[in-house]
Amino acid sequence: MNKNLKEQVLRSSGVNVLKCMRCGKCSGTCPSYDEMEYHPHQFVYMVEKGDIDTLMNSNSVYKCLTCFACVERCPRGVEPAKVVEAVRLAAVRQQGSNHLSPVQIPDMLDEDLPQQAIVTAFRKYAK
Amino acid sequence: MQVNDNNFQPVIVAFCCNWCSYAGADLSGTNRLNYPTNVKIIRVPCSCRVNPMFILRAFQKGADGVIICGCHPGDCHYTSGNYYTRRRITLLYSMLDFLGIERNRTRLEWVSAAEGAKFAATMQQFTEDVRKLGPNRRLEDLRCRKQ
Amino acid sequence: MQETMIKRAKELLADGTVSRVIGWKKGEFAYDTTPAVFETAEELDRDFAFDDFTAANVSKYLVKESRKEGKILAFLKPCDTYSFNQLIKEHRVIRENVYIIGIPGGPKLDAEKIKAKGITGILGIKNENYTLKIETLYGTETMPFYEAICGKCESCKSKKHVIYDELIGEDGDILDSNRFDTVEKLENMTAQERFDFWREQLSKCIRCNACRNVCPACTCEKCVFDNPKSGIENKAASDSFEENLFHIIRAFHVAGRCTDCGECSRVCPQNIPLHLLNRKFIKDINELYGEYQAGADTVSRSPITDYTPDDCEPSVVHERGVE
Amino acid sequence: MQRIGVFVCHCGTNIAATVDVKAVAEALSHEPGVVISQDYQYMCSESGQNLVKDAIKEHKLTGVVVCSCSPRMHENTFRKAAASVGLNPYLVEIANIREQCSWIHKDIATATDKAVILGKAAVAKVHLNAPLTAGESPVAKRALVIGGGIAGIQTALDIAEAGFDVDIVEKKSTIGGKMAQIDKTFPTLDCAACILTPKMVEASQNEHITIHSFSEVSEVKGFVGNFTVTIKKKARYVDEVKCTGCGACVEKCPMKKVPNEFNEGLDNRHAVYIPFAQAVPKVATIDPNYCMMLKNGKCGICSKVCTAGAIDYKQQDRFIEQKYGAIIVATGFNPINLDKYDEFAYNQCPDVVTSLELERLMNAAGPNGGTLLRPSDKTHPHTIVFVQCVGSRCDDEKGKPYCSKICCMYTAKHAMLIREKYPDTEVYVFYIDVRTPGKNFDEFYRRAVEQYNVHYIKGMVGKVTPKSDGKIDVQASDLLSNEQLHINADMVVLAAAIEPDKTARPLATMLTTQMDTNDFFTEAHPKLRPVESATAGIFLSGACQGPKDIPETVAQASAAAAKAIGLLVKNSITCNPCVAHSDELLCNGCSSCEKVCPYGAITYQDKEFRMPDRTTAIRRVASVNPAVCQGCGACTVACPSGAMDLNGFSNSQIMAEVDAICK
Amino acid sequence: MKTFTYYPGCTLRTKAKDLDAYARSCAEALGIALEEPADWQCCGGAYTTAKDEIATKLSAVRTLNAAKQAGNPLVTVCSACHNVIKQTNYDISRDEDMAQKVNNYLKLDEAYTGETTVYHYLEMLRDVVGFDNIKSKVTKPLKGKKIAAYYGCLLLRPAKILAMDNPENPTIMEDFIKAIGGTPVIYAQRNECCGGYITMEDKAQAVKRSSAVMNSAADMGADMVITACPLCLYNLKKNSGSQIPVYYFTELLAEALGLKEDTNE
Repeated sequence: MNKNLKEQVLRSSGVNVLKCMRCGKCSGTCPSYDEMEYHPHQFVYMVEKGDIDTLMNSNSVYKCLTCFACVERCPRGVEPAKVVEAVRLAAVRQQGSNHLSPVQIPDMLDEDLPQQAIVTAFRKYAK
Repeated sequence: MQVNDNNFQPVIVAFCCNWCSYAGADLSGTNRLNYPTNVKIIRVPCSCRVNPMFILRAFQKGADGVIICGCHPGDCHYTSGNYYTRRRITLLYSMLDFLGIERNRTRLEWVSAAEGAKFAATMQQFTEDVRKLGPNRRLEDLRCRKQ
Repeated sequence: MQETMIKRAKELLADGTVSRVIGWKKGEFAYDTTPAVFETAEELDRDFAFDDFTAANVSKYLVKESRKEGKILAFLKPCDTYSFNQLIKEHRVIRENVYIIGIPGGPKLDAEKIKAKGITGILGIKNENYTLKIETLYGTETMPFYEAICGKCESCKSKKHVIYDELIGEDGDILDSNRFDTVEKLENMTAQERFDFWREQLSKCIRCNACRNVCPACTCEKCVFDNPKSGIENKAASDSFEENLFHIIRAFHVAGRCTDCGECSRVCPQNIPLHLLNRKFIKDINELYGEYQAGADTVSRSPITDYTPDDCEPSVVHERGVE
Repeated sequence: MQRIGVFVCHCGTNIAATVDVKAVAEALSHEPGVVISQDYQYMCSESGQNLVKDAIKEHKLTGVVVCSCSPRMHENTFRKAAASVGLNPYLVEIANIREQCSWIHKDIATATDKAVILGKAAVAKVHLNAPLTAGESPVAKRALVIGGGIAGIQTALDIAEAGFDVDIVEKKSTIGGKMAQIDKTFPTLDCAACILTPKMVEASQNEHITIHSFSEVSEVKGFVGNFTVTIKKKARYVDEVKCTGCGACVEKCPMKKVPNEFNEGLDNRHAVYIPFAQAVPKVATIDPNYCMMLKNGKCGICSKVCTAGAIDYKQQDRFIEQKYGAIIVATGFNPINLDKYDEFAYNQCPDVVTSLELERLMNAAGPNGGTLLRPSDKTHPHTIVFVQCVGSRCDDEKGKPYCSKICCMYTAKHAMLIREKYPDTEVYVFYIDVRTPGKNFDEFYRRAVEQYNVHYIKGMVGKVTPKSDGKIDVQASDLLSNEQLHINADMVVLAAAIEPDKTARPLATMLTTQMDTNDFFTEAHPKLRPVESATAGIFLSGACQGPKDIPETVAQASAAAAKAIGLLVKNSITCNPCVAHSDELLCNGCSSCEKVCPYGAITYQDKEFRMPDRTTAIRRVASVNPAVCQGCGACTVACPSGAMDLNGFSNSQIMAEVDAICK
Repeated sequence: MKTFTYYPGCTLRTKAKDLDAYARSCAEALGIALEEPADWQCCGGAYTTAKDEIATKLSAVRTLNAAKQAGNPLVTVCSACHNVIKQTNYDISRDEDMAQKVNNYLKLDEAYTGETTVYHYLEMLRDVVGFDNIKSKVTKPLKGKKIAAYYGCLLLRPAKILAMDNPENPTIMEDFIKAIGGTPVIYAQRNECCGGYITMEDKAQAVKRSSAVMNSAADMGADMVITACPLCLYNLKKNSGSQIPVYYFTELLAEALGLKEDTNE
């Protein structure tokens, strides 16, 4: 249990994970569920337990689309997407932990790809 | 004039109606919700029992803040008592404001029997507000001051 | 005007319609015309006066007078009729025992304002085309009429009689008065300025009770301030808060009932603008609960004994004006 | 000279842990008039009470102050103790040093200081207490039950059984309520109609029971034992007495496209209707929103076919006034509106239904005659998904924060019934928790799983996608296998949260009873007085007080009846003596007090008075009817002269408390 | 004529010029003046919900403040920009701590605390212009066209903040389709994510998501799909493998208003 990290994630997300009643609706609604190793309800529960390193090291943090379906549908107002974002930020803010670097970009481009995708990806994956 | 004396302990009189707010105060006790000891509660059957005389009397005798709590409008045990309270107290508070008494020394809050948490939070906030204002600058007579 | 009134009063006495007349009589000086009851034609001829100094509101006397044997004739100025109506609403006067003749209102004069000009030894005062010719022991002085009128007449709210049995002269209209200007000015001051203003004013109070005794709304059988059982009785101030408590409670007790006749300030020997307290309540009532004029009728419910479920909360006080 | 005794309670450690009770007793012993000041471990215990009683006798006390828990807890206890040894009970005052002191403060020094001040205030008040004697007021021997569901019916039957007259006011055209719509009941699976309809008939035939169907309470005045209620009998355009319930009008009515509320809108009824075959009273009702005759005067067929001549297009709402001693609220519940839960596609897909709709779909008297068919295409569903907790246990503005309590059991029932009748149908239940506290309840749920192979999946449905082929894709989480499922379903059943009926809130205002934030009526005590409201004479029956299943509802209904009977058997009840009174010598007769009195307790008389100058004068003075006055005190503030004062909370008493606190 | 401050956003200047051009020509035809602020910056594409993120919110606040200075409401047409700006505006008006930090950075003459009203172009059409009004101005109605509105995630959620429509059963685009003469197609995936920026990280996932959306629309018989977001358009066109055409809603609006030829040159 990493107490400091847990506090940082709670503060940064502004989410009260204790409100979760473990219904799993977030995971029932998540469009990225199958791509994730840890699912939205697990994010909430593992942050509560303080098991944050595991989440930070998992590819799951980069699979969340921030589509807010879990936020909108959570019956307890827990906002799992904000927890995911806080964990992802905790990961990419570490020195040299950017998930996306500018040198990768040219290979990803095609003629129609909107700028929006690039700036959003950088905002999500890098610091 | 604001006095930021942290040691200042204001005297606060709270009038609570028997049916909602007094029960709400009891509930905040039952739930062990803390609020400052400065608050002393006087039980009245209904907020409409609170005569402006009582409020002025409190200020006369040294109170630094007066708060009245009653049932939410529409929920009065006596149907309409708190509606009269609302008019009377609005006018009285407006008059006290007109006379230069700080607005935060007087308050009217609706607290139901179920709102123990609201009662405690209200009392905490009110005490804090009054504490910030410092001791009540009473409506004293200038002639007395000169002597 | 005075002659017409005396003539009509004598007629009503003679035909038995009334047994007494309430009006004003001449005083020792030219400016101290005071309310009086007359029972005979002789008394009327000798003492009855109606001049520029008949500002006093006689309606309060009718609380007692209307309960006596026989009917009484009352001469009421427009502002006085509001007070009388309000007393009817509160069952304080017996309407059937009063014969009301509506008479024209002011502006009336305030002797204090003449004296304030340094004019002393007054023997007689004449109004010539709105210039006052003042005969004094030391010769004749002049001053503009409007500089000497009563405070209450400066912001006259109505020239209309709201109740009467007959009229002498013509009825007027409800005026668009500026009576809330001073209240508004005070409201726009800072809390400290208001505090200082009222400290200054209320500290002058000598608790002579003139304001209460003259007030047509203060007709309690026994005033709480005179009643040892009330818990707030106090003839002499026990502490420096006392006078304030008296004036606030008094204003609150007449809130929704005060017709804004202005008698309290007129009679105050210390010139405290007490009417501003009453007007503050009237202004708040008008703004928060809708326009209401006490005494305009005899049936409507006073706003303070009324409510609507969606009345404003007291926090409205915090949202208005200046802290 | 007053002789006052002060008694400081430790309440075990509840008070003594944070308040130095000995110091409080010692401090108060120096207050004027105090002749004895003691502390004791449990003042409310018998020996504690004896301590008080002995002191009253020994010291000839004229006033008692008990520093203890809230007066809402034990004021009566100590008043009775005082009365038992001859001290007027209203000479006892309580200083609340537990709920409003020891329990909320942590620092012993400041808490003790506060307790002393609260004690001083009580001593100051008791100095001015006057002995009061409670008056009596008569009890009207008739009860009113508001709501004619199973709760209201049971309460009415029990009260009638005791021999008292009782009226049921039901807003719908028949009694029966929600239970009449239900197919089978858990955990016994017996037919709801078979056990309900005999009770409905019994109610209609009981000589003590009057049923006002299609009626509403429009005004309530008075107080316990003495309520005056105005009942609005809504125009049904059919003479209830003449109508035989033959149904000829219904058959011939040409307006056939009216959504049938009884079947939750799953089929249609006529503009003139009898909700169901066993309706009580079995009387037709014309729906003015659809009747052509009432809308534009063109039709009149029902009137022509009615041999009893019962149709009356000119009928108006009628108002009747009745006196009651007790009122029982049984306004029941409704499922919530699911507009905010469109991730479940309730508004887009007819095959997504609520559980109550499913009851009708499965009921023999329902739209499909008891065969479970999909509403969209009337085909037999092979895969059905149940979703639990739709709108229950929510912490957002869409749903309700509470557990609706009945859903777990009725869902198990539905699942079981479907599997029993249609073994080829797969049933999935998505649950968060399965809550089955109740006799034979968990066994019932286990049977659904073990005997009927219902698939219970711990998880929640996230998205329901209706498809063009009529199938429904249900996307959900399975938390135990940690996977996201897609079930290709034919029907989805949503266990919608239940909420109090919308008429409850305005009714509570009329009755001056309290409600919680969810609009459930608040009971007088959550544990010890569960069927009484805090307002004397108003009792609570069934789901209006909180979610309940049928057995619990019936239990509470009978309990409420017992409480009401306890009131009705009395010939009179003791009045609260803490009422207003007017000092005639001070009264101006100005009517201010009369205007603010909510009970009309104040009247005026012209009385003759001797004046100080030995003359007599007639004055108009107020007097208060102590049986009608409820003691709110509104009049006391309206009175400028201070003539009007309140027993037990007089101006001088309250000011004495203010002085003691501010000193 | 009502004036709005108009924020096009980066993509409308490059890959989504059509979206921009049609938005401008239609606004003019509908009596709305769009004023672009002098120098705007990219909004960042996604709102960072983290409470300790300040720098990523500055550009949105600059835009909001530009509208406040101009005294206009702010309108955006790209769903992503709209989402970022509206969420920023919501938070800055409620989160005092954040407002203070942001204002400390920006050093504006007067602190910005959420005074600007933010509209999406669709909201402007519904609430300011009025769909009935549009209907009356349509010269070439899209009669017989079965059009599926694609909301995606950004336009509706979080519903409490965007306050645009019912997030689970929206009607604004369907009403728009009716106004331009088309027939709306309701399908369940219209408010589910297209995959968004994941196309950079995980093509397969983007393919999966956008296929799900397009299949759902096709299943319900759509002739075409409309969207307000360039990234959605990209995913639905490029990654879904579907043959159903995808348009910006502004393009159809321009077509219905008879403006398409003028702007397409």
